This record gives sequence, structure tokens and C-alpha cells, in this order.
Amino acid sequence: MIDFELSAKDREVLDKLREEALVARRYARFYDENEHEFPPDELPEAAQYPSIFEMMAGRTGEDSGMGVMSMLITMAQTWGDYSVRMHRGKGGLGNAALQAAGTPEQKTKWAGLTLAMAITEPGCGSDPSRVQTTAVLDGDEWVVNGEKIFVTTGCRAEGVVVWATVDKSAGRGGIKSFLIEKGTPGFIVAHKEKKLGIRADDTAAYVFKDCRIPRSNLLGGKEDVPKGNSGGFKDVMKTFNMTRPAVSAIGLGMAEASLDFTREQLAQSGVAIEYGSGLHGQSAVAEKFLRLETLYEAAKLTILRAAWLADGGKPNNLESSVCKAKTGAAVREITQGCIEILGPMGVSRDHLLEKWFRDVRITDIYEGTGEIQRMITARALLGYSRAELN
Amino acid sequence: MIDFELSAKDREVLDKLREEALVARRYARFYDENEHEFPPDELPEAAQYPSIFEMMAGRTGEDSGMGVMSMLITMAQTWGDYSVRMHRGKGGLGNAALQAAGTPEQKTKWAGLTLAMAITEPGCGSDPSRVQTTAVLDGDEWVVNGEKIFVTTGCRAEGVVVWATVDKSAGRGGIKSFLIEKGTPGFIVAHKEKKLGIRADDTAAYVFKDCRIPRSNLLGGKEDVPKGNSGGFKDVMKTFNMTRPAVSAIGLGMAEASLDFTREQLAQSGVAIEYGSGLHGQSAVAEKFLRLETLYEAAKLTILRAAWLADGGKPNNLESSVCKAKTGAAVREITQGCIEILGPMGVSRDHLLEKWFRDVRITDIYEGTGEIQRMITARALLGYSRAELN
Amino acid sequence: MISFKLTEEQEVVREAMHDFAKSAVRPIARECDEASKLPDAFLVQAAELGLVSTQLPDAFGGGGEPRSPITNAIVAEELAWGDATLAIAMLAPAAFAFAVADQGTEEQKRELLPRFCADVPAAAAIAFVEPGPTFDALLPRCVAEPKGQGFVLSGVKSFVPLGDRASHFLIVARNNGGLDAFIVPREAEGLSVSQPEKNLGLRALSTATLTLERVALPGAARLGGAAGCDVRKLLAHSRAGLASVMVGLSRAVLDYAVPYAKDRVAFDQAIAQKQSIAFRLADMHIETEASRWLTWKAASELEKGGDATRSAHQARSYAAEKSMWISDQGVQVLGGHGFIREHPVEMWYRNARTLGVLEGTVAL
Amino acid sequence: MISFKLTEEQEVVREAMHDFAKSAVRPIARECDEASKLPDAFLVQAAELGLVSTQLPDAFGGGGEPRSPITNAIVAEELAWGDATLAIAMLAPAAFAFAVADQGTEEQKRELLPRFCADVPAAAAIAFVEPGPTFDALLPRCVAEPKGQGFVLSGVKSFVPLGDRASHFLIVARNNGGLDAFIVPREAEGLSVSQPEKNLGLRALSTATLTLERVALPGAARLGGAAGCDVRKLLAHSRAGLASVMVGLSRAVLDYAVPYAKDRVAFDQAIAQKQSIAFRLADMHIETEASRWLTWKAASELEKGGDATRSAHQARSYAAEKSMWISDQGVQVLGGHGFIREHPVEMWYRNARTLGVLEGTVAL
Repeated sequence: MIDFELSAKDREVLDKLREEALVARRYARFYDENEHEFPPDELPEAAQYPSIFEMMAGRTGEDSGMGVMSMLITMAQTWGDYSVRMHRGKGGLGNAALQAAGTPEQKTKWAGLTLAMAITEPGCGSDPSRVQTTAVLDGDEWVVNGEKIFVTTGCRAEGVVVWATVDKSAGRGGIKSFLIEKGTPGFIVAHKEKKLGIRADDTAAYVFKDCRIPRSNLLGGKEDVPKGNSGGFKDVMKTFNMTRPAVSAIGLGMAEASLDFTREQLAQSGVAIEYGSGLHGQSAVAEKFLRLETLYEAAKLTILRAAWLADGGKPNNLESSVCKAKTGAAVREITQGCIEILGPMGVSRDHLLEKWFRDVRITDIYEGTGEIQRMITARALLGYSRAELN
Repeated sequence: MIDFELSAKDREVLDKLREEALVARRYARFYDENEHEFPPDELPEAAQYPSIFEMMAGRTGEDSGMGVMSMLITMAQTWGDYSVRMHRGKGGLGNAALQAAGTPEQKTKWAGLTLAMAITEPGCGSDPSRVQTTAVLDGDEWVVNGEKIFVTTGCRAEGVVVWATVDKSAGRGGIKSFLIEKGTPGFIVAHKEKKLGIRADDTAAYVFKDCRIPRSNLLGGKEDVPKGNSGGFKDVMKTFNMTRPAVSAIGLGMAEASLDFTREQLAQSGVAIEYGSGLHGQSAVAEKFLRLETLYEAAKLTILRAAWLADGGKPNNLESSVCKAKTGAAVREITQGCIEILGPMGVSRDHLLEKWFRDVRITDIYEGTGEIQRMITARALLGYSRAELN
Repeated sequence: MISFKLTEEQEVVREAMHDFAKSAVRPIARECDEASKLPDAFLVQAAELGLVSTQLPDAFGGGGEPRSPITNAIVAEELAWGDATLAIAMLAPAAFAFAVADQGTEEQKRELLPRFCADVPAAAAIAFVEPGPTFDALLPRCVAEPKGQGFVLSGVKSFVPLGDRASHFLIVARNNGGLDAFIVPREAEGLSVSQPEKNLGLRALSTATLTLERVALPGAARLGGAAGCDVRKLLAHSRAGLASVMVGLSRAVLDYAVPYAKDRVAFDQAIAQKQSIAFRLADMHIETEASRWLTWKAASELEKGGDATRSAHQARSYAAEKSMWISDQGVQVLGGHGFIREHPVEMWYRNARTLGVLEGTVAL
Repeated sequence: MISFKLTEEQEVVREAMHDFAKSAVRPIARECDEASKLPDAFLVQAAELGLVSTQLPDAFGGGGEPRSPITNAIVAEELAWGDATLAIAMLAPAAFAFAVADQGTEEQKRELLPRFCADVPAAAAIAFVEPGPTFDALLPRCVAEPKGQGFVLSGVKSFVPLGDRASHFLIVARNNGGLDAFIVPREAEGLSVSQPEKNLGLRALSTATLTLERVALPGAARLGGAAGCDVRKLLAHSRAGLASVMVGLSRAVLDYAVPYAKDRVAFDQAIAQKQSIAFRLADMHIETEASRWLTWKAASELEKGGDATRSAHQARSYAAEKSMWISDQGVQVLGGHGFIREHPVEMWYRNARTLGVLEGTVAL
């Protein structure tokens, strides 16, 4: 049955997480202003807060699905801060790829590692089929050569899942992903980017120079290059089906924080917000705030929809793009709008609103820009192939 | 010197025109509700109002250029109504084409006729290069065959300028325009469209069946087909350089009427509008109205800019598209927004606001849709050819 | 627990309603609009669906099924996909009947509900809207003065659906400081019902302006009797209902624009292959979805009986803005064909703008 | 008569300012932002342009040219094209000096104007903005109580440019019912100037928060003396000035995004050849133009000395919204490169959002 109410259990978990997030938030400004520092794996207050696994114990069929719940958890955490966590869970985007495409052996072997994901190259943005990094089989080793940029948590990760082509002539079909551990000769962390936001979250540039890895480091193990331009690439794309909603949730958690901060400030100044009235019963500020709050709610529901489908084992490629396109734009409008409402206070670094404005901006860019998401949405809607709409 | 103030003379002319327009407005609803009727060439009150030519007499270099002035005149007239005029001037879009591309002989010969312009065909919208209507030279006559739709004032016009290809293989280069008078055998007015708005302004569909016209009816007289895909087509396109601003002005005059009506209604209900204040000093309604009023002003200035360039003999192809793209969107937002502000009153046919909402809608479609205008703007901006951006 | 799952019954209802919308509603929508008239035959045919009676208590001849705002949201979307005007015409009486069943006294139920369970159910409507440039749902000008055991009602209501045939109206008015709703029979002394209003859209709805000149009413005319009623709850049900209708309209536009854009060629390609059109269609889909989820959320809160003021406000304001935008883009995608009455899009554009200014009229 | 024609002098000034912006402003903008610091050397270099003195009366050592808001709008756009922060730093003293020249008493002019005509002109600023979530230019909290022949000023002002070096501030405050502006020297008793504020954007402007604790001022400190001054006029000049800066910023974004988009390949084409990017660049151009014309209109009304409250409001609110949108789209066009500090676009995005909440600071 259609329902949007959380179970008592889930509500409790999420409330606890917000308490925790509020503590983590105390450290947010420090790591924003000190870009070279890494947030610790555990905050000083960590002892007082159970791990997420403890909290999640004892959930039943009466509670929301894991996909939905993990979106809500992500929102609760980024509501506190983009980067700082009470307990920093192991695992980056690369681990998701490992889970999605790895063989059982690979999953167990690399379970303990925090893995980044290296896709983008200086020459290619949202178009993975233009990957220039090569992997050539030499005896029982792959030899990897190429450059990667915008590798999220690329500095602190212990390993990385790299997209490389084993056969340029095969286009997308030739693209495979390989797992490379830090310290492997020929794997150089070239530099760390300075960014508009998410400054505590390192973004690295990699160079691979004749970097040799075991043959068994090919993710999924399938070495054959399928005919036509899908195959291996499709496997790789699987990774994105839950990461698009997840990235959307990351941005929306911060947008919610912005709305909460703005609501609080307005309330303290005696600006009333009336849900019953129309245009003629509102002040300009209240009306503007209502619009932003509604936009938040709309985006949130598209995320939950995509996650709910995944929980039911239903395909959610379209819905994942729908929620990311919607949320990527919404979080920009919401943070921009909250600043407009609060005026000079909104741009002061004495408050976190200006940071949320900077931090959310990336979520309409990475894991596929809003334009790419609209492309995917339109292809599904129109029944077009990549060749018919690009 | 940069100046946005009208001379006393121009102000006087425009004020008179608005008086006149207000009278014409009395008849607006009748011709909207009685689609089959044509507004008369002169309204009953016409005697009391001088012709525009009399009013314009004695203008000097101190007054605005003719291009700018004619935009302001158009706005003043459509501020009254889209179709009803105190004195209906002869001349339609076809006359503009005649002026732009006709030979001196042609201009004098057809000076007296009201000419429509027939470009669009069932198979082609904003893409004139797809014109299927053919003109074949047979001895000293052209034989025209094909269908045309969306011919503005096609029923009441006395003749029409028709786009036809004399050589399909030459693409755009093969497109010529021909003047065909009503009553010519083989020239059939197939039917009159029922429309969302501008209902007093007839829109016709034509059929040409072996329609024979004198060889001299080729507009401009150039029979040769230029190499490459420009030439004759470019001549034809000339027509659009002042019609795009003019069509923008048509829409904006109605948008202004909508704002004036809304301002009046709000004032009567005691809703104050404060230009000094920011978001925190306004009601939601006032803030919304201010936005729409500013949008109107912005669009108006882009129109005046395009016209001013033409007055100075400077190229204004880019600016004509800029103003049409801007205004086409603005008039929709303004009329939609005024209705939102006035609520139920805004959708009542007891008032003209709902009519203005319907009438303005065409101005983002005909004479090149907003999409086409952005294409032209982008090509100019990026230095792209039609082949590079389409 | 968060779930978007329809029950099996809801799946069945949705399919049935979609078939009806496709076979009985969409085909006559244009002629009804051009004639500004509701065919009686259609209302009879619609009555057979039992939209009103099914969810009324069996004690009064109803189907006895519990009122389900969620199911009603699904019904409203499907019917409005066929045509918003005809959908509202079908659903307006339910708004009245549900209000009575939900907040009326036993006496009010006994007197009124059976009428909606008859073979030819009664026509009735909620009157929320008022004319004038500054209408706000919570600030009505219409006022009820207590007089003796009863009230005297004065004011003007507009945009009241089924004005040509409604036997009763539920009139929202100020009642010393607060808000109340009053059941007013068509023949009440001092009430004059105008000829069908002429409006931009929803032309076939034959809405009326009600002028109340000191209409004297017994105390029993006040919905809920001495206790009065919760007008904000009426408003929430109505806003969620309007939102459902807007979602249906938006989906209709998209379903029409997509094949058109794939079919229409310009510059040697289907216009749907151009990013400016393709991405716009994508956004039209995205906003239709988002509007629907907001509407479902409000419906589900209403179904649980909690205060849905906020979620209903959000659903309506969002769906209103987006359905306006979507129908506007629908016109743009069709170009000249979007402006002529051979295609339904121009009608949907008018209906969307009209829907956006309404309150009341329908309810979940 | 409607005309968009620049005078020959204006053409010359525009070119000169553009060259300066290109050679002296743009190259140091990023390092100033990263260091949150204004290089003294730059201000000296900027002073040589005589932006302030040229339009001050020769009686006080100025160039004696009439104040020209139109010329100043052109100057501000060009400088802001180089960098909005440095442009405001250069123009802030002019806002103060022009206010005195325009509305000050002879005595005020004699005392203050010569300082702006010196080889090393004085730094000064108008203080309009106040902290707190509900700031509105016409509703300041800062208040002046008449006391004897003078006034006592209390309140807090924020976002005051050149806070680290300004010798005088012009403080806008309520003065029984109306609004007034007061000339307050930095060393005034009870005035405390904060360390440079930390803000989202315009980081190098070293703005300060001014706290006024019962600052006692002579009657002569009131701009215009006994007659007082027209604060709405100050506001109009300031809003038109901010609009010019926003137009310059918008143009900078567009000029940067266009070549990038032509250069950047995705799916086997320059992204500029994709309609979604190409049409967006078109809209960025369209809105930059529209913003400029609104700004010119306000400037021309100011030049004629009429009430430009409305046109200045329109110019600022429109340019603020569009420069925000344009810089946001600039980031999007650059994708990941729009998010890293190797490119200026992320800085322009921060500056645009910051500019949008300002009042005062500059003037035409």
C-alpha cells in the first residue's frame, strides 16, 4: 500500500543519526577552511554513538527497504556535513563497483579496502566511451597507462577501480574496470584539486605509467570484448543505478539543512509561514520559502521512488536519472534561494549556509551531469538508442 | 547619447494612439467570440481620430528613429487589441517582403494590395528549406503547385507572397518567392483555422493547383539558382529582420495591457507596490508583480535595441532573434503570472486578461519559434554555420 | 514504511478508469469545450461508475467501502488524463457528499447522502472560490451572522461547478472569527444562481456565480451542526484533489507531445532527436512524476486522517505550477499545431491555467 | 529620443577600462581571492585612473567633469568584467565622494572632497547593509536619536567595503520616521570596526562590520546638514551601480564559457554544437544584454536627475537574478572544471551570489 510514513524503528534510527550529524557539523567549518586536513575516521565523540550496524539491528519487513533506508541515512548524514562523519564507514564509489561487478573471490579479497573510482580523464567528461587509458595484457599481467582526474577520495583511498579500454576499436565494448591497489609501481597520485566546495573530501588526479597488475584484477573477470557497443560497458554502468540516487541524497541532505537553518532564522525574526493561504495571504519571503520547501519535498520523493524500485528488484535506470536530474537542479535553487532570503547573513562564513551552497553544487556534475541525466531520461521516454539521441 | 526618454512629439503621438486603442478595445471581445467576423477597415469612431500619417507629420531628428517609433506604435496598438484597429492600415507580412526583396516595378505595381505571406507547409514548420511547393517555368509563366498552412490574414488578403522551390536539388538556394493575386485560377483558399487566440485575425490554408502566374511575378526577378545553400534564400530571409522585432512588439503590447489591468485591480484592492524595498518589505503579490513588470521592461528594451540598430543601418539579425526569443517567453510568463495574481478574476471572460493570455501565445511560434531564435543567436555567438549547429 | 505500491484493487480501478477516460471521456472533450456544455448522457454514463456512492456508508445506500483518498487520487488522475473538465464534473458531487459523510451530523447524513446513492445521483458542489482580485481560500468575504437559532449568509461565490444542475451547495464563509461551511439548497430564499459563467478554460463545467443576499438558514444548515466543521480539512482534501487532476492533465500533454515530436521532422531529423526538445520532454516527464508523488503523499496523509494541510498545499502549488509549464511546453513542441483547435493541446493549456486558480470543486 | 549610442568619449573610456581590466585586474583576481586581500600596489595603480576625482568639482581639486552615471555604468561593467571584487574596491570611495558632492553641504564638500582628489585618494565607503536575517534597505535597524545640536547613532552595519582602510563611513540610519545618512570618521568614539569579515565571495574586498554604540555626532555630520538627504536617491545610484557590476560579471562568464564549449568534445562533437549547451549560451547572452539595457536605462534616468527609484530597482533585481543564473550555468557548462579553482568560474559563481544580497557599496 502507498505509504510515506516511517516505521517507529526507522524514525528512531534516523533521529539518532541526526543527533550524531549535529555533532559532526561542529567540525564542518574547520575542514572546509583547512583543505589539506583529512577528517578523522572517528570523531572524539564517537564512543557515545553506536555504529550504524548496531542501530540497524532488528529491522523487519514493517520497516522501509534497505535501498530507501540507505537514502534516508545518507540524507541524515549530509544534513550534518558532506564529509565529516561520527564513524567514517570504509568504502567509496569503487566499493560499490566491486559489489556490483566483482566476482565472489574479488569481493572477499578486497572487502577490507576503501576503493575510489577513476573514470574521468582530461579529455573526457561525461562521455565514458572516450576513455583513453589503456590496459594491455602482457603474460599474466595487465599493463595500464593513462591519466585520470576528479577521482573522489583519491588521496585517502587504499585502492581504486579504474576504467580502461582493452580494445579502442571496440568503443564502449572495450571498456573494462580494473582494481589497482595504492603502492603499485607506476601508480602515481599526481595532485589534489582545490575546489569550490566539498573541500574536506579530497579529489585526486592519477597518472598510470606502465602500471602492472595481476590478470585477476580485471573486475568481473570477463576478458572477452562483446560485439556492438554495450556488454562490458553495461556491467560497469550497473554501478550507477544506486549511486545516482545516493548522490542525489547527498545533495538533498545539505539542501534540507539550508531550509532548516533558514526556517529557524525566520521564525526567530517573527516571519510566519502559513500553509493554508494562497498568494494573497503570504509575505514575499514566506512564499519564496514555501516554494523552496516544496521543491525539496518533490526531489526527495523522486529519490525514494528510485530506491524503492531497486528494493523491489525492479529496473530503476530511468528513475535514477529522473531523481538525479531533479535533485541536482533543486539543491542549487534551494541553497541559492535560502541565501537570497537571509541576505547578507546568508553569505557570511559565520554560518554554514554559504558552505552548503558550495558543497551541493558538485552533485549536479559528478556521477553524470544534469544534461546526461536528461539524455538518459529522454532516451527511455522516446525509446531512442544512443545513436538516435546524443 | 544613450537616452530612453521619448521626445514630446513622440510621446504625444503614442498617447493619442493609446486613446484610440482604448476605443478599439471595446470591440475586442466581440471579434474574439465571433470568429467568423472580420473587424472593419475603420471603426465607427474613426472620424474622430486622425490617421497615423497625419499624426507623424513634422517629426524631426530630435525624435526617435522610424524603426524604434514603429515598434512603439505597434505596442500602443496591440495594447488595445491584437486585431481591431481604428484605421486598419493596408499591408500584411507579404508587403514587407515586397518592400525588402521586390524590384522597383514590382513595388509600384503591387503597392495597393494587402499581401499575405505563405511559407509554412503541412510537412515543414520552422524549417523553410523543406519547402515542397514547386514553381516551374513554362514559357512566360510560372506554374505553381503545393499546399500552404498558417497563412496569416490569408482570407482577407488580396494577394500573397508564396515561397516555392524552382529546383529542389539546390535546397535552400532553389527557394524563391512569388506574388500571386487572389482570383488567379488554381489558387484555392482551402479553409480557415480555428485557433486558441488572435481569433479575429484569420489564418488560412491554401492549395495551389497548376496555378499559372506571369514570369514577372518572381519577387526580385532573379531567376538564377545560386550555388551553395544561401543566395535567393538570404534575400527572402531579409524580410525577417524587422518582422521579428515587430512580432515581439505585438506580443509585448498585450503583455503591457495585462500588467496595467492587474496593477489597476490590485490598486483598487489596496495592494501597495514599493519599488524601494527588497524581499522583506513586500507582500508575495507585490513581489510577483514587480518581477513581471521588470520582465516586461527588459523585453521592451531588447526590441528597441534591435530596431535602433536598423535605424542606424547596422546589421540586426542577431538582435532581432535576441528580442524575439526574449519577448516570446516573457509575454507568456507575464500573462500567465497576471492571471495567477488575480486568480478567478483572471480566467473570467468578463475581462480581457484571459484573451491576452491566449493572443500572446502565437508570438513565440510564428515568424520563427523561440527555439529557432535561440539557434540563430547561438550561431552568431559561437560563429557556427548552419551545418555546425542545427 | 515508505512504499509506492498500489493495492491490487487500486491497480484494477486505475485500469478501469483509464479505459473509461480513453473510450468515453477523451473522445467528447473537444466538442464539450466548443459547446461549453455537459452532455446529460455522459453524466448518466459516468454515474454508473459509482464514483460517489461506492465510498458512502451502506446505511445510506452506499457501497460501504471506506473512503480512500489514495484510490480517489488515482481515479482523478486517470479521468483528468481523459479531460480535466469532465473529470471535475464527475467528481464535484463526491466532494460535497464526502464532506457531509466526513463532517456532517447524523441528521445531515440521513437527509443528504441517500441522494448520492440513487440511480441518478444528485448534483451538488462545494463553493470555495470568490470573485475579486485578491481571493484567498482562508480569507473569504462571504460571511455568516448568527441570528436566533440560525445564520444569515451574505456574499458572492464564483466558479461553482455544476451550477446549472446542483441541488445543494456547501458554502464556505466566515463565522465570527473562524471559518465554517453551510449547506444551502438551490431554492434557498436570497440565493441567486447565475447563468453558466464564461471562462478561459474548463468551459464545459458550466460553473455558476452564487449571490447570497441575506440567506436565512437554520442552525442545522451548518456542516457539523453546533460543533461546526474543519474547513482546513475540506481545503486539504480539495487541494489534493485538484493536484490529482493537474497530474492527469500533465500526463495527457506529455503522452500527446512525445509521439508528435518523434513524428515531426525538421532540419532532416525528428524534432524529438534535438536536445532542446528531447530534454524538455524529459523535464515534462520528471515534473509529472514529482507532482504525482507529492499528490500521493498528501493523499496518504489524508487517508491516515492526520493534518495534511502542508502536504496538500505543497501538492497543489507544485502541480499547478508544473501543469501550467508542461501544457505551455506542449504548445511549444507542437508549434503552430499547438495553437489551433484541431489538436487538444491548446485546450489543455487553457484548462491548466484555469485549474491553477481554483480551490474547492473536487476532493479526495 | 530612444538611443543606445555611446558618445565618443564613452567609447574611449570603455576601451581604456577594458584594457585595464584585462591587463591589471583579471590577472590578479584569483590570488586576491585566495589570499582574501587587496594589494596596496593595485589600489595605487587604480588611483591613477582618477575614477573618483575626475567627476568631482575643480573647486575641490577634481577634474570638474559633470558626474555621468551612464559613463560610470560603462566603467563599472568593464572593471567588473575583469573582477567584481576589485571593481567594487576601486569604486567604493566614489560612492562616498559622489554622495557628498551631490547631497552634502558646502562645508561637508570642503572638508571631504579634496581628500579624494589627492595623489593617494582617501578610502571611504557607504554603509547600507545590516546583519540579521530580515535586512531591507528601507527598513534599517540602525537609528539616530537627535541630542542637542547633534545626534547619537546606534546599531550595526555589515558588509562595509574597504573596512580595513576607510577613513570615513556614510552610515544610513532611521531618523525620527524618515531615513538619513551620517558621515562618521573611523576614529569616532563608540564606533568599532571589525576585522575583515569572512564571506562566501568578494573575499578580497575586506568588508567590515561596524558596531555603533551611542556614537555622538555633531549636527554637521548629517549629510545635507539641517536639510538632511535623500536616501532613496543614494539607494538608486547604488542599485544601478551594483547592476553594472553584475552585468560585467555575467559577460565575463559568457566570454569564458563560449570558447570552452567550442573546445570541449563529448560524444564526438564540441559540446557547443549540442542544442542544450548552445541554446543555454544563447540565453546567457540574451540575459546579459537585457540586464545591460535595464542598467543603462536607470543610469540615463539618474543622469537626468529624475527619480530613478523604479528603474534602478528593476535593473538591480533583474541583473542580480540573471547574473546568479548565468554564473550557475557557467559552472554547469564547464562541468567538473567549473567546480575547481583552476578556472575562475567557481569564483564568479560565489561572487554573483554575494553581490545579489548587497546594497550600497558602489554608486553611479
